[in-house]
Amino acid sequence: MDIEKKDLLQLYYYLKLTRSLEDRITNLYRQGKIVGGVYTSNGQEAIAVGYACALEKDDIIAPFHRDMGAFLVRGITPKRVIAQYLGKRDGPTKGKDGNVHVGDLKLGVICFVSHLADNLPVAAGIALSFKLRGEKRIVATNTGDGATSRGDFHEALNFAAIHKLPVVFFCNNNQYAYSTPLRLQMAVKDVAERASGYGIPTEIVDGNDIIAVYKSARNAYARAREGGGPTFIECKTMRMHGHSEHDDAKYVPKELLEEWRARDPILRMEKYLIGNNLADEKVLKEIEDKIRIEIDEATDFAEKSPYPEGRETLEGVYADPIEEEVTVHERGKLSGGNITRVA
Amino acid sequence: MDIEKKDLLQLYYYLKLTRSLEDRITNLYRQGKIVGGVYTSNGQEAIAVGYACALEKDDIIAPFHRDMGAFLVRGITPKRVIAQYLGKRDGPTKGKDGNVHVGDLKLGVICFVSHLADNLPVAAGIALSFKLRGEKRIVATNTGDGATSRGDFHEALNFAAIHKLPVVFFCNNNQYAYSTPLRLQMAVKDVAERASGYGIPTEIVDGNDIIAVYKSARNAYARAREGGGPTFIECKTMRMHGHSEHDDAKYVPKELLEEWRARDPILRMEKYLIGNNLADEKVLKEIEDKIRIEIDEATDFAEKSPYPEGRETLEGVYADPIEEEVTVHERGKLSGGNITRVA
Amino acid sequence: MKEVSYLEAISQGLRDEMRRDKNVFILGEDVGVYGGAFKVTQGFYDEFGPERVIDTPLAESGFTGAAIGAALMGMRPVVEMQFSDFITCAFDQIVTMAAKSHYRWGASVPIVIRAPYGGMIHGGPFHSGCPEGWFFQTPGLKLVAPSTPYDAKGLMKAAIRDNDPVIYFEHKYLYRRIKAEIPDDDYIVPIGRAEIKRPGNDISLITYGAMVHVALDAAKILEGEGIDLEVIDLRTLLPLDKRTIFGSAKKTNKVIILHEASKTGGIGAEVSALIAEELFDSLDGPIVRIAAPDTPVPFSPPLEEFYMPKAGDVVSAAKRLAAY
Amino acid sequence: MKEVSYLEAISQGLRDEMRRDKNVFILGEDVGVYGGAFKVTQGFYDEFGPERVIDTPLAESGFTGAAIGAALMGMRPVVEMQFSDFITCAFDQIVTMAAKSHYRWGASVPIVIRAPYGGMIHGGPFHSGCPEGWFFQTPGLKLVAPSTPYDAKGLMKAAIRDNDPVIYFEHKYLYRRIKAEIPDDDYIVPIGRAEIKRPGNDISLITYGAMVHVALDAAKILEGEGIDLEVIDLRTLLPLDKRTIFGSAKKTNKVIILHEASKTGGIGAEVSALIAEELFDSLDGPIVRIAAPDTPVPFSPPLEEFYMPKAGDVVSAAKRLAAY
Ligand SMILES: Cc1ncc(C[n+]2csc(CCOP(=O)(O)OP(=O)(O)O)c2C)c(N)n1
Ligand SMILES: Cc1ncc(C[n+]2csc(CCOP(=O)(O)OP(=O)(O)O)c2C)c(N)n1
Ligand SMILES: [Mg+2]
Ligand SMILES: [Mg+2]
Repeated sequence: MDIEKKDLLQLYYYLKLTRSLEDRITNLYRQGKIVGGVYTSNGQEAIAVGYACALEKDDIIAPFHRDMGAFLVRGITPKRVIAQYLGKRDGPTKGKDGNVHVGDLKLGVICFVSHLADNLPVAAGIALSFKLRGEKRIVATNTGDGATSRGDFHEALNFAAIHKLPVVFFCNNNQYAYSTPLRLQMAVKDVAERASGYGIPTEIVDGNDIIAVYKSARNAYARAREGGGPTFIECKTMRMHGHSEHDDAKYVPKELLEEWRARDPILRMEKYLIGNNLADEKVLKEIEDKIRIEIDEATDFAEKSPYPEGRETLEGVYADPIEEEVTVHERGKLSGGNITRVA
Repeated sequence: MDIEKKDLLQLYYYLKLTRSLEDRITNLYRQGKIVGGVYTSNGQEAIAVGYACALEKDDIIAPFHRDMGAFLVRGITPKRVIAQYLGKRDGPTKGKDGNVHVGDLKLGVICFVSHLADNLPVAAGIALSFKLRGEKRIVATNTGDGATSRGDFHEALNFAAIHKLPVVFFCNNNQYAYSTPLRLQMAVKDVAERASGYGIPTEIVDGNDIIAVYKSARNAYARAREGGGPTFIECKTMRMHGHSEHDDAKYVPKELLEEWRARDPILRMEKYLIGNNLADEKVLKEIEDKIRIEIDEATDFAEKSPYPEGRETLEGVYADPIEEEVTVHERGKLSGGNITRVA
Repeated sequence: MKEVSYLEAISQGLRDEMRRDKNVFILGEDVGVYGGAFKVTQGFYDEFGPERVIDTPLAESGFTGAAIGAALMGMRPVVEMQFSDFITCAFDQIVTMAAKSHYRWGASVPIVIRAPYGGMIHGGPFHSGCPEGWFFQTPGLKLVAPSTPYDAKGLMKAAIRDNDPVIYFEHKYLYRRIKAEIPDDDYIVPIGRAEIKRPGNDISLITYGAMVHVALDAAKILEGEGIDLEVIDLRTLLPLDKRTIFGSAKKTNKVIILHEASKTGGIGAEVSALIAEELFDSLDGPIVRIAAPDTPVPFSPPLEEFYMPKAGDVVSAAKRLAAY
Repeated sequence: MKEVSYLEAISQGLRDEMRRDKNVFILGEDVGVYGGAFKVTQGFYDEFGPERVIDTPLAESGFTGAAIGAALMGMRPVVEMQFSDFITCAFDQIVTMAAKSHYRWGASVPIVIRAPYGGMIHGGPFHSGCPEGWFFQTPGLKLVAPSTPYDAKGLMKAAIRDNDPVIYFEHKYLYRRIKAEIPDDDYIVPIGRAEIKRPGNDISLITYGAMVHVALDAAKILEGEGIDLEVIDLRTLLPLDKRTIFGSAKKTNKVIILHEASKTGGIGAEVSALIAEELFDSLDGPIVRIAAPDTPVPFSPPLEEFYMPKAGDVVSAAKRLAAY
């Protein structure tokens, strides 16, 4: 599969945008401006950007908490992301929820819930709806290595496998679940081994190689779209920051970080672009500049965005709220009298 | 591994006892004497009897609803079983629970809850306690094919694998979960494939061959006892009755039943014993007669056993009930006043 | 108008909606070829095919989550719990994923979860439960619990058309024990509306589910004693129909609440608290609750009999209260 | 006596019990090397080793079930939920397996589940919840919720020594915000006993958790208004200490119930209903409930601020009630 130059540059753009946006958010966090915690995908951006760029417009993502790149690719703007992190009304959840709990149905982004792996059965159900309606759409969903230990992972993959649903399960294997290393999460070497137990084809890719991620995604999507059923794609990577920005991650061996720093997905993509004459320093500089402006503007926008007002707390619990007063009762007479008891 | 004659005869005895007891319960059900539903292990007795006979006295079982044979082997008498089915006070749950929800800690039998697969994490935890205390005891737990689709299956096997716990997971694969055939439960051929995803050694045995079940169990137990960790043993069999006795199981193809009827575990064991000169018709007849008397007596006992009294409903909710009145308050003075607020 | 059982009324509501709206589909254990453990979906598989009547693996969290996903895409899935007791296995998906979705990001989750519940069928601790209380402190959910064939059909249709997640508690004891003539045609019983099943002037009895019939029995006995019981069937448990509850309590000034679920933390506590807070000045006597004791549901007939609230309990409570 | 924070008091209770009884062990996510998300178990891994401080996989149902199994064998496991919100994933094991065990077959399940709960930490809908209400209608469970360092340590010890499953709700907001001198030595706060945190004569305010401090603030303000508030800290939510509740209500004849959890179906409803049923004749005014509104916990500061019950709410309710 050949990837066109413009697509490669797009991959690069989103990698950079993701890194820069999250760096900005981390900065704002250090300045005490962020509400709550900050979870970044630093060093792992290639996974989210790669799988999201490989999708079609009508497809859906059911992401997890290290998928900033996928939000951006789907069209959730840096403005809205920062507004969300600041608890402002212009965030996708209008201040009701925070940080990476970003969702927008019009953009095909399912809003992540904290409860890890809960998104997987939901993704399977979305895929089921496509199958039932005969639509050629697919779902991409992502999860951490740790979250694959949850029962919902099992129930979702099994269901998707039985019904050959058009869903592709990604796993961001960044080797830690908070402080817990892989060997305390599972007794197998690769998360992918878990998926084989469902009869789902699996693949293991270098999650820091965006081109590899993108290609694997394209293949799996094509198969899913044609009725070939789900695929599980394990993307090996490394969490380069703490679990969230308050965590210094002392429990991670320094050498491991060093090893992976050398494999940074952005540096790698830059080398690739330059090495293959697809871009030069100037082009990359232009992209960087453009992104800096975009993020400055977004920060500005978000900081100026109003907070929701206290009373908005009460809004939106129900899609169909029940009016306190009714005008017409549904029936003139009582049903109590007409009942026959059989036993 | 050679099995001694007396052990082989014991296996046969429990096979017969299980079949006869369940047949009696089915009869009582048809006479309208049973409270609630009846679930039998008809045609599948070799699994429960086999795995239970292979255990040591101090081991524990965390059984499921087709494990009558294991109850009996552990020493839960036919008297108590029938009393349980009749809702009598002499049942192991004193009428609080019914049918196969039989448990007795002194006999090492964990009381089954209806929620399928819930017993699996519990079994893992029991094994964990043995490991923590350095006891050479093990746990055997059993589950249906259908129940392996539940998240608790996944979470339990994974936990057991990580900590190399002394637990052996059996699966009674009787090809149906209520009316649902295997192909709607999973997209793999063998349930055992699921277990490999956890790094647990698996084995597939003919669940209607009690000698095979017994031998596999012995091997797995020995390994577990020596710190070798869990094993998953899939026992292929067929559910010969309906899901419960009210179910005519029209959804099961006749040929499938015929095929498996020919493989009945009891007939097979009889042939084996006679063919190897371990018993003759007379010995078998003696066993049968002994069992008939035992079950007649048990039926009689259970029918005469008193019901619990209504007020017993209120007993035993808590192990440590809270007395309504206290004499000494734990402290003379109030703590409200001494508190410092930091923020 | 044809006389149908409570169970047939549920089926009818479900079948009608599936015919009316191709987005409606069913999933659960043994709902297809077998027609469901209680045969509510009997014949559905033949009529609507395996794509709209899906036999799931034994995995309540998984298939509830799948229903939520499909609902987010505009489908209207109806999930069957084989027994409502097993809904504990799907608890997380319901309260985490479905209930909070619209509040958080404006995405509605129009699922219906059918939950066959309740006792007196000798089901023991795991097949007799009344789990409605576990879901009651969950803003974003709606809970309904019909007591008659009319309401069963009308609430099923309303639940399926509603854009919020609805748990539909259908009482197993009533399935084949209650019949009534109900309209063949399309009608709904709106969610959020209680109904006065028997008007009365002396005491308001507020209840739902199978206990409605226990209350009506008690009302008949009390007639003989000169006590005129008003029987209110909540029908919708969440959100509660305060208007009907308050209207009745204001009229009679005396309230009994009756439910089959165990007493502590039951829905009756909320009904009582609402009245004690907002209608204190109208009250002429204590707010009485009649409920099962705080134990699991026991199996053996004498225990279960003891456990269940009975018409006699209502009668004696009403007499005591009338004396106030 | 040393001044320790609420969090240190929890740790102390836990550590003491682990030293005292080798059957006590801890399991949960990141409780080992990391010392827990809130550092409650900091240093435990070094002192007790990986066998007694177990970092589990991310699988709440699995490790809760494992704890139950170990408890059945006589161990005394303490399970940490990283945030109490995630307890929904273990709901089934808790209510199905643990809560009903002793009733059904006499096998006790001495587990403690630590559930860091509550808001005002900008945690949003999934890190701020008060899930106690979801477990309240579950006979066989015990629920405790300390509000002070003294109670935190004493209830932890009592919970670990108790033979029933106990959910220990520790309020995250209090962790480092409340300090008090507490005894170094061994003491317990018995399960099932409320405490009057401030005696008063005019109105009984019944509450628990972080709201105890809100109530004490309100009491101070009300002193200036000549209203003498009695503040009762439930400490144990299940089973409720009726004796203390009733004793106070009988004295003051006026009751306010305050909790952080959303109003409908909260524990306050049960407290109110108990009083409305058993002490009606003693009441001089409506039973008032102050609680969060019926919504998920919102994230943004102005929303969360609006959401949380405040001392001002208590003050105005108390003034209205005093006028009765
Ligand atoms: C059900 C559940 N339990 C616990 C948590 C708390 N928690 C948040 S992130 C995390 C670790 C996740 O690890 P992993 O799945 O590998 O994702 P990563 O953060 O490493 O990308 C934990 C334990 C949660 N969010 N959900
Ligand atoms: C969690 C849960 N969901 C549903 C049920 C209802 N149910 C009881 S037995 C059964 C089928 C079980 O199939 P399997 O595990 O294969 O065991 P088998 O009965 O075939 O031996 C079902 C669905 C249950 N008991 N528990
Ligand atoms: Mg990870
Ligand atoms: Mg089966």
